[in-house]
Amino acid sequence: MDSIADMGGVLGYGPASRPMADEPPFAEPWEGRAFAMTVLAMGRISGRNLDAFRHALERLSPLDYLADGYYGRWLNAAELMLVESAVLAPGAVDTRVRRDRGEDVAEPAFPEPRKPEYAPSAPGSLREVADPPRLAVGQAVVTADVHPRGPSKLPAYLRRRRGTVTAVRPAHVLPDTHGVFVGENPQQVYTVGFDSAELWGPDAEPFRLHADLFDSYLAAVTGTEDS
Amino acid sequence: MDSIADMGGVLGYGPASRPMADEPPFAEPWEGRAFAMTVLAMGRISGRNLDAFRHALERLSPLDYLADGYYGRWLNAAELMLVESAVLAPGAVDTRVRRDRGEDVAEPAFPEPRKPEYAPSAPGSLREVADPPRLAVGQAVVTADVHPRGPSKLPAYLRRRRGTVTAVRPAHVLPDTHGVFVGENPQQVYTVGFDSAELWGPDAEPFRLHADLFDSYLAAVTGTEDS
Amino acid sequence: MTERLSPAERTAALESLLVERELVDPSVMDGFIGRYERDVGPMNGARVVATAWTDPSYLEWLRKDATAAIADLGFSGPQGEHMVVLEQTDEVHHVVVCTLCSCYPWPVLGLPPSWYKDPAYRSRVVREPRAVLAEMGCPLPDDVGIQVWDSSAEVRYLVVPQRPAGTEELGVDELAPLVTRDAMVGVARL
Amino acid sequence: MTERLSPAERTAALESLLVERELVDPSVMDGFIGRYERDVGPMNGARVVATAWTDPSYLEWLRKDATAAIADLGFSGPQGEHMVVLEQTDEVHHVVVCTLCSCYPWPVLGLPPSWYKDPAYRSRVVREPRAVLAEMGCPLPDDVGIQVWDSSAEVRYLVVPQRPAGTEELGVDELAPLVTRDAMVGVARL
Repeated sequence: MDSIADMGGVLGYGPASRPMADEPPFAEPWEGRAFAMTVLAMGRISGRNLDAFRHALERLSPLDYLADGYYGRWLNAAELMLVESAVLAPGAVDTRVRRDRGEDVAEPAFPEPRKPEYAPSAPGSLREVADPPRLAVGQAVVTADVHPRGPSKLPAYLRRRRGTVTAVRPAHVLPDTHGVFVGENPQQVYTVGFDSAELWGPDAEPFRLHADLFDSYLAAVTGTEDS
Repeated sequence: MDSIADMGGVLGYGPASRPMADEPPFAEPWEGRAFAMTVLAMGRISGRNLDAFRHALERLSPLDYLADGYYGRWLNAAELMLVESAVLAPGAVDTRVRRDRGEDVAEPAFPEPRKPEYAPSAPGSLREVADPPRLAVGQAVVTADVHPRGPSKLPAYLRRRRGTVTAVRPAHVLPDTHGVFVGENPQQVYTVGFDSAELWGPDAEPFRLHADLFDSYLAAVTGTEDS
Repeated sequence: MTERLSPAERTAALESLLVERELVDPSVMDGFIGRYERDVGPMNGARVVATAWTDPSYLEWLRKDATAAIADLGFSGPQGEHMVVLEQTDEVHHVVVCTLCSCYPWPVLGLPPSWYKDPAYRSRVVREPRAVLAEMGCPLPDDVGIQVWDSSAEVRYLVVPQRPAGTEELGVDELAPLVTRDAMVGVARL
Repeated sequence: MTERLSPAERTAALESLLVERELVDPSVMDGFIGRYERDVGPMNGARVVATAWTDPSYLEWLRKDATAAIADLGFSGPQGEHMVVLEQTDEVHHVVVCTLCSCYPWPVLGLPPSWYKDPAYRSRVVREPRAVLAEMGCPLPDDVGIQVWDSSAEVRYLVVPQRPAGTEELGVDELAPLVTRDAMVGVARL
């Protein structure tokens, strides 16, 4: 999805932070609670559809995405999915906070849950596909020119760029459809290497960028090198 | 600049708000103060270099850009420029807030101002250029494939797209250089029309998009129509 | 995260610092605020539109040199250096945005309203203008084509709405109050 | 704007609502949190790396089928379905990111550290990795080439750092504590 969650190459977020040795997994106790609750509750409502959860993350308003960090956005995405599945009424969490503070506010009734009628065909994301891989290592490719309104694993900075297949990976369920509960559509995944100048122009730092891209994001082009 | 300020086509900001009749210019008194102070103080430190101010806006961290709305970002950009010009010490505003709240905190000394050694050659943005316009109405063009780290008036959604010149406008100072105090470099500006399918793909709502683009953003291509 | 200080407190703090540095004068600020609260606003643009509706030679001047024609009514200044008018018709609907910041024709319309500065408008009206206009209360017939104008440089656009039916007898003073800010940006029709 | 409620308060509120709905059990949550605080972390990946350093046939297995070789040491599960190892050399430095979210190989490294989840890292390491690595305390010699891996699907990468000089006599148990989380993502060298 074209949203601020797709942030590769965007400037303005400041310097990278220096790693701290022995940083604990959760900076504050609520982060652990939000983490565990999200993983457990998501399993109950969406059959552990991680792509749907990631899509909920990217559908958050930018302030809800950024203001409370990583587990803050988990919490907000969990709430979004729970409201969409009618496990919770809209506003139920904020109302409960106000009651916990002692305010005399009426809580909405629990709605009737409305789980997506959808179940994955198997655990995890890897699947077998009947066809052999369409592309071989060394194949020059160009990425699609798309403007996704729903889930997609083709980042904006890698659209309409030329690269080279560097590895053939197992087939995965396609997040584009799986993440919105309309089908697994498993596809071959390829690692594609890009020259930094192809991505960022001739003044870029020289390096290679590799990304794991689904079959339908790629078109073969003539030649065997991307630059 | 590739930042969240360049938001054309980004999803996730929710529905557009309905206009209110007779909305006042300032929703709260501080907005008017922030507005007036920014315009007046910016004139003093940068010779009313509006491009530098816009660049300060896009250099804000995304939270500082979004959290307090339009005049909130004006306030933050004004503070950024005042600190960069050493009119204020870093942290001076927050320290003053804490003192105003009654906290016993030491304020930083006023630094020695360090204004950019730069003055515009004339008021406003319009300039005369010696050469006649390079492109004529009806000329097919393709926009540049750039990844600006500094100011630019070529939005991300209009890069590497084909359009048609629909009007020749007066020459303007170039924000790319003027906004960072390295030169006015006035260039011809053209209005370029794009087909929505060229920008957003074949499923886009049908419409025409016009943008005002500087000469150096455009290359002429063969043909006279963009679609 | 650290607490975010409120913009109201930060504005007051910045003002006191700049006053101490003698960089701003509160009474000059008061005058400036008052000017945009009282004197510069959509009533200026409405006057331009009403004049164009009633005076064909003025409309012709607006089409040829909007900056001069608008200045002739007394409206000029920052954010209005090079004005262009866009005329609504039965077939074409124009709508104006600034995706990169919130550029707006101050001399004729004043400071921008909240919806114009809202990221939701800035981000989406260049991608799905018909949907956005419908959300804003301006659904367009399918046979009306949309032209979106992203004010990405210093050209500033004023939309001239269609003159409402039944107003043939009215003069500029009666017509001007009928012209709304939203119609002069293109998110409403009269 | 309306007040933002704190995430701590909102988390507690959501937990009480889900407990009432019988969708989560606090003691199961406690166990889950404890598992990622104590049992699943970079010590797992360190074991993989130390084994690869000392056992050429294990290294060969890692190169051919990292998922199976890592599972053989007892590490598998969500976010580790298809593992690939990247070996640092004198000439090539690998670094891993997930620009779209913060995908990370949980079974071998645990939950991601704050810098990995930080938008500053996600946005910039695919654009100017040498500058980002230097900021993070890992300046690279000019003659070392950089390979950046954006984990945009379900492949998960484990970086195998170079074995430090002078450790030829050490066994797996002595080597594993030398292997840091940051080196196994590629933002540090040993």
